[in-house]
Amino acid sequence: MSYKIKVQAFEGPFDLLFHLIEKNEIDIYDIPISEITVQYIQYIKAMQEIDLNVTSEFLVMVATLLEIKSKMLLPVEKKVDEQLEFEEVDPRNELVRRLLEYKKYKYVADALKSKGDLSSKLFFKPREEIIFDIDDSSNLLEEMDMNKLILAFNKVLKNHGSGSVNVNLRKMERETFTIEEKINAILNTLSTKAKVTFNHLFLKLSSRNEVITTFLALLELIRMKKVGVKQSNCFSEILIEIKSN
Amino acid sequence: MNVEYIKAIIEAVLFAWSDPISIKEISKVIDLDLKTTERIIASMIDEFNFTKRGIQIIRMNDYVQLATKPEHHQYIQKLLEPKQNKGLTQATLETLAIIAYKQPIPKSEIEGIRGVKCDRALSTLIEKELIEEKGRLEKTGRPIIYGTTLVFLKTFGLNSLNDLPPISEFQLLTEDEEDIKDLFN
Amino acid sequence: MNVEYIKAIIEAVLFAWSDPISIKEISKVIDLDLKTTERIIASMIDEFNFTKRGIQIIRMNDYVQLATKPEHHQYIQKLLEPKQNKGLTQATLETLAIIAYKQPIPKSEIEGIRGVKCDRALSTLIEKELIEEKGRLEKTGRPIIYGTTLVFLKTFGLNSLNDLPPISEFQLLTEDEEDIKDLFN
Repeated sequence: MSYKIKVQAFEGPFDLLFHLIEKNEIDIYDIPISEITVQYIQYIKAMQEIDLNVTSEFLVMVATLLEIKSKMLLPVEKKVDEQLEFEEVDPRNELVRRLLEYKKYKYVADALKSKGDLSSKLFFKPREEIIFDIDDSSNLLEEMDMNKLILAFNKVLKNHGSGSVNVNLRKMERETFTIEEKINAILNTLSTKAKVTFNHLFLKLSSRNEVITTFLALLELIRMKKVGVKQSNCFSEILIEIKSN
Repeated sequence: MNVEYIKAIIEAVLFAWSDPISIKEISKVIDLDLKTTERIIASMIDEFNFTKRGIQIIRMNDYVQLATKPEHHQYIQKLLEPKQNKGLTQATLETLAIIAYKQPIPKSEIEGIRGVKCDRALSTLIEKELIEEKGRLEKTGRPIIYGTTLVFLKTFGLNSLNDLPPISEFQLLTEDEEDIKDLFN
Repeated sequence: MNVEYIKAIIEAVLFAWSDPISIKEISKVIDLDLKTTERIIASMIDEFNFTKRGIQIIRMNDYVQLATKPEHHQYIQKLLEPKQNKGLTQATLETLAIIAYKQPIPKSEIEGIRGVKCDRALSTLIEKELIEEKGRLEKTGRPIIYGTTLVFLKTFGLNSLNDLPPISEFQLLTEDEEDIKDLFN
């Protein structure tokens, strides 16, 4: 006789056994081995008929089931020595232990899957290339114009307004900085560093006055062709370097 | 530097770096001790979640990264091509679950639990950078042992391995199920 | 949908998109009229500037984009010390190579291959006239596609693109890229 059984792909012998146990609503601790073995073998045959890949592991399980079955058929031996008598080990124990272990991870896998579904809804930003590279810095003044420099200058002033530097706009003060002084200061910085960023020049300045004087000094140095200025693209850092001549 | 300013810098760094970055690295960038950096980032994570912001900071072990929130994905989906995240097969997921809970673990032990060979699943998992080799066992054949990666934590939205769903819960759950079944029999 | 929620979505969209995006496109995504979208974005720009945040929304004509603020630049720069070498940097060369072999190609695809954004490399290459815009793709955002120029052929001593070294050598190049990535991780 043949059962009409719907055959699906099983991940392995435990998956199939597990399916049978659930389908038959069997107590996992009291598996009717004969019945399960019959059903298991029927599934294997059905799988072979529709050309599902029945790997050797499925067949090993048949052997295991048959072994358990035969052990259970054997009469229980009475131990002669009463003291050594111990509770008869159920031949199904090992199988049950492994089934439970497998079941544990089968459930966990489902839990992981739903966690994964949630985080697959997150989007990340593509990584920026944070390389402050100087691709051939030979053409210093190329693509530079006064507008860009003035834009950058505005930005510096705006940044200072945001609180990082103490700017006092109301008080009139005597000019305490001279362009000559600032030219020397810039040249001094460049003599130790060779290359500085535009922002760097204005980093530690304390007043609007000093910022303006430094900017004028920088313009003067450019005019005298003592320094060169380069910017690789819009809004990026402006590099200032000494001109060797 | 006040805390608000430090938070702004950290946000800028996370934004610019985009990839996961270690808290230690951040502490070096802002020149602050690790403990304080940890504390500030923890409070940032709360703030980003609490305030109605479009982005959040996700944490994986000692790494943090900016990401959008799941509730906005339908809008972003309209712009970006759907993620090519073909889910893992049941076999691969089971293999991954075993590794996650029992790491570091050699292949033979995984196969013992699943009752089938799992070379295919392992190579898929390695390819997807969800697991990696963690060394070798000092026994016959010196078998490779496997463990999960940072990508694993990220993929499954876990802060650390401690966030894995507790395995005992499942056992309890299934015992409850048995009880319920008994009631109806 | 209340305004706060819309703002969160816009932030998420700007973050995930990361390139400049037109306000019109955003209004389509959130299904809101252009005027209202404009107004909401304008107020977001103010908020981002007013609150001490690490990122800002910059506007260029009808396009907006998230960016870090200039005052945090020194910290971001710490993430990677400047690498100074003669000629084109590795990053720029890699970008050029990808364009040479896969032209015409949009930026997103180059970034997909390299795993990092490459605006800087692209602008260097355009500036050096090694690549140029070859048109636009008819899809979301109408992305520009790039190809190499005559200067490129001349610079690398090629008679035509057919003279490019066979693709197997190119695969070696991407392995180098992995090494470079490793260095930074």
